[in-house]
Amino acid sequence: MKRPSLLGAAWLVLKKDWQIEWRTRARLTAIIFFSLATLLLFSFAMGPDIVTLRAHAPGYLWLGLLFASVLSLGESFRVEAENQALTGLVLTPVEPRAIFIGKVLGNASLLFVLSLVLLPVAVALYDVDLGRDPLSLVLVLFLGCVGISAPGTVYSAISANARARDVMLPLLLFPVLVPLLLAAVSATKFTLQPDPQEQLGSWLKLLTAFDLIYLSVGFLLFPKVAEED
Amino acid sequence: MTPILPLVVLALVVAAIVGHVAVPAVRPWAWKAVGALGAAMLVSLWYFGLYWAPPEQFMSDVGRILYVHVPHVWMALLAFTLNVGCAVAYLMKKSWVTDALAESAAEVGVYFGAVGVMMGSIWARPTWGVWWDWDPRLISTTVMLLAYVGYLALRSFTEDPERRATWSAAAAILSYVSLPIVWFSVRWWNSLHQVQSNPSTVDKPMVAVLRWGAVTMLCFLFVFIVKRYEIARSRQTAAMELPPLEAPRAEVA
Amino acid sequence: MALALEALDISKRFGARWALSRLSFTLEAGRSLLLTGHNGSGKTTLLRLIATASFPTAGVLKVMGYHSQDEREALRPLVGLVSHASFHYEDLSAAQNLTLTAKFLGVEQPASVVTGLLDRMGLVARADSPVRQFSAGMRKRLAIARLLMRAPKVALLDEPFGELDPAGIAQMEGLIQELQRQGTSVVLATHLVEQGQRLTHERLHLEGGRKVTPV
Amino acid sequence: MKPETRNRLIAIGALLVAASALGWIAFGSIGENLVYYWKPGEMIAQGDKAYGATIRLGGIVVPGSVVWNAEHTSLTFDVADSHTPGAPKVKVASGMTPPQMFREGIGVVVEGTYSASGTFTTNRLMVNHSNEYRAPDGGMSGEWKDTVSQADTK
Repeated sequence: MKRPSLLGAAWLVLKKDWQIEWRTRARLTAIIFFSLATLLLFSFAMGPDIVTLRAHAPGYLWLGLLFASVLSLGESFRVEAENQALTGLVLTPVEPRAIFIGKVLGNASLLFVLSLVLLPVAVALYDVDLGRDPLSLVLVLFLGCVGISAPGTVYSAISANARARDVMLPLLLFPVLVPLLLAAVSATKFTLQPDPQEQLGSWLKLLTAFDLIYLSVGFLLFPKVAEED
Repeated sequence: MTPILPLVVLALVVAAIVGHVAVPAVRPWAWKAVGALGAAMLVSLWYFGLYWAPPEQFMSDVGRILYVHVPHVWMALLAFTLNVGCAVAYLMKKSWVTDALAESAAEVGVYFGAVGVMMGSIWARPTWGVWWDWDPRLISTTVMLLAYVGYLALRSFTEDPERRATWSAAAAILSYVSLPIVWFSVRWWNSLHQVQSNPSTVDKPMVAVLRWGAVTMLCFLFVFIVKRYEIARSRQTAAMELPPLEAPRAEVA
Repeated sequence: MALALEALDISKRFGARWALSRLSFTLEAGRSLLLTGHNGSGKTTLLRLIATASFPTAGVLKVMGYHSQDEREALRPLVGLVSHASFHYEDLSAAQNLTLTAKFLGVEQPASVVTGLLDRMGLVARADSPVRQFSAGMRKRLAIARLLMRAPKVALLDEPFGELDPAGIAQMEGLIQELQRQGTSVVLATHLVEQGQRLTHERLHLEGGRKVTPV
Repeated sequence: MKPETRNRLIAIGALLVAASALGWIAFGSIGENLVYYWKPGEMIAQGDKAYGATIRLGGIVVPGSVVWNAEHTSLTFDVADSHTPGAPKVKVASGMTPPQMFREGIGVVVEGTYSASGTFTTNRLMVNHSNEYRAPDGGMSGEWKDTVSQADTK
């Protein structure tokens, strides 16, 4: 019997999350409609001024994603808490760090799909121009989704077993994500609007650095919270 | 020299707290002595800050809030650094001492930080014309406070002591790691608002009073943390004692 | 003779309550243990400690000679737990759940192993239905299939007879005896004392988290 | 390799990644790019490229150019490259109440758009309010330093 390596096990965890998602499709559908509603609410709240809407579109887009991510992260660990499946994985045994990598990628991929779905909606509601630099835009979205998922996975593993879990997750997660959001909003802005001073590259580097920090710290911390003492 | 100074102060605070915790003989009186010193320094700080120091050239008397506002935020930063140190120590080797110290440091840090931000807001009103502004320092300090409020909420919502200790240690590390990132990122996001002051950009008498204020607050920081630590320990020990070897009679019957 | 279990003054606290208090006992490898006691007496907690799902607050627990906390990575492949929490993903089918475990364990030819186990536990007809639609008895069968795949040295069974039909109970007894023939130490927690004593060598009775002599 | 050694190596590796990324943010050159701004002369030299896009403009508020509207809620002023008379300058219209430190001769950075009509419209005005705390008779009373360039070098 040859046990899978760290990355092999992570791949199995990721595939398992995709399988669950594919079988129910409930989570993706729910968060798509939730974030659609959020984006619509922003446009209602801001009124019909299309110039303001277009200028603030990156912010609304990321807030929509952030709110949806709380639901999606919570659900991702509700699945693991049901029947104590996460404990089952740890006892199989699967290395907790492999679970972390797999769960982060699973959550990030779901958010990334969501963000791609939201792009045409942003065109319709806020009249943004996607054609300017689509590749960089997709890269920004991807880096941002990974950045939300890395601390999100640690915190939702904690809050899935805590009292008042629905309050705990955003309370813990949002402050930590502030810098990532600032960077993601700015980077998105410069892919949707002209960027004569060429700031996009720096924001992308910054997003990459944030992702690296969150991923490595989460990687170190997750084993501590995944196992009961 | 400036970059090392906070570390030296941190080391002194840690040494003082460890000494207070470790040496039973000093426990009854040391905190009282430091508290009395702090109170005396506070009284003289009123004199130095309000009369002795010159008014600031543009903000006149309003600028005097500097002498309490800045030390408060410094103390918050010190306390949070102590907190993360304890969190790392706890994860490396479990100990109820570091857990209790982490809890008290975080709570005292939130107190100092909240008061510091409030004073900053009061200062902002006459100088900037608004209570609140998109300022890197305001945003980063507030985000820091929110992160630690979340930390304290997590602690109070978790009943099992082991889980509470482990989970909150993880939350403490993530919050602390995000601090420098928040600080740098909001700086760039709003950019160029201001650069850090250092002794060469502040007049000498003002530096002196500021340092006086910082030492005053250090005394209070020490007393608060030490007393809060004792409370945390006494709450723990009730739960920490092992059950008796033989079952109490009522339990068997 | 090597020891399968060695508990040295172990205690486990949840919040302010002691679920297990100052427990010491040993079990020789290959022998089986019956765990009895009322609801809330600490049986499940003890099984979870042995399975390394949780660790003692105080004291040392050794399973197959390994320290349950410090050497848990080496220990985990050797123990298997069938508990109230079935460890299954509700939205995956029975076959998917087992295949997942098989792949994590590195079983060769997982597909045929899984089919064989499902057949043995009488679940082949429902292999592709999600676990969410399973009855309690079917879940238990699936959990046992998972245990058999792991081929543990120490098998921990928490109320294995509950929720099973008479045929299932007979099969369960057969499986326990088969495990014992393979040299596995079975720790059996059940309220059915007579049935349990027939299947095991020793008995540990818990009351309020303490080891007591059964009355 | 023993599993414990391997685990420890992985952990140290992750720690190194985190530390170097943090160092990259703190001491790398990413940040300096992000506080980048054009001086009026540079912006004018860009020609059409500068029109319509959100850009940052930094310079000195030209003394005597500050004009408030009747309600004192918006203002226009000129921003010049430097204190030198005749330096390139741009008219800025701000819809934001400026910070109290705002005054003639001070360094400012504004974020907004430049239009072909020659007016820079901004809703974000940042005064380079200095990090200095001085008594009124202290070294630099009355005379403003070029704080923009000072912050730039920081």
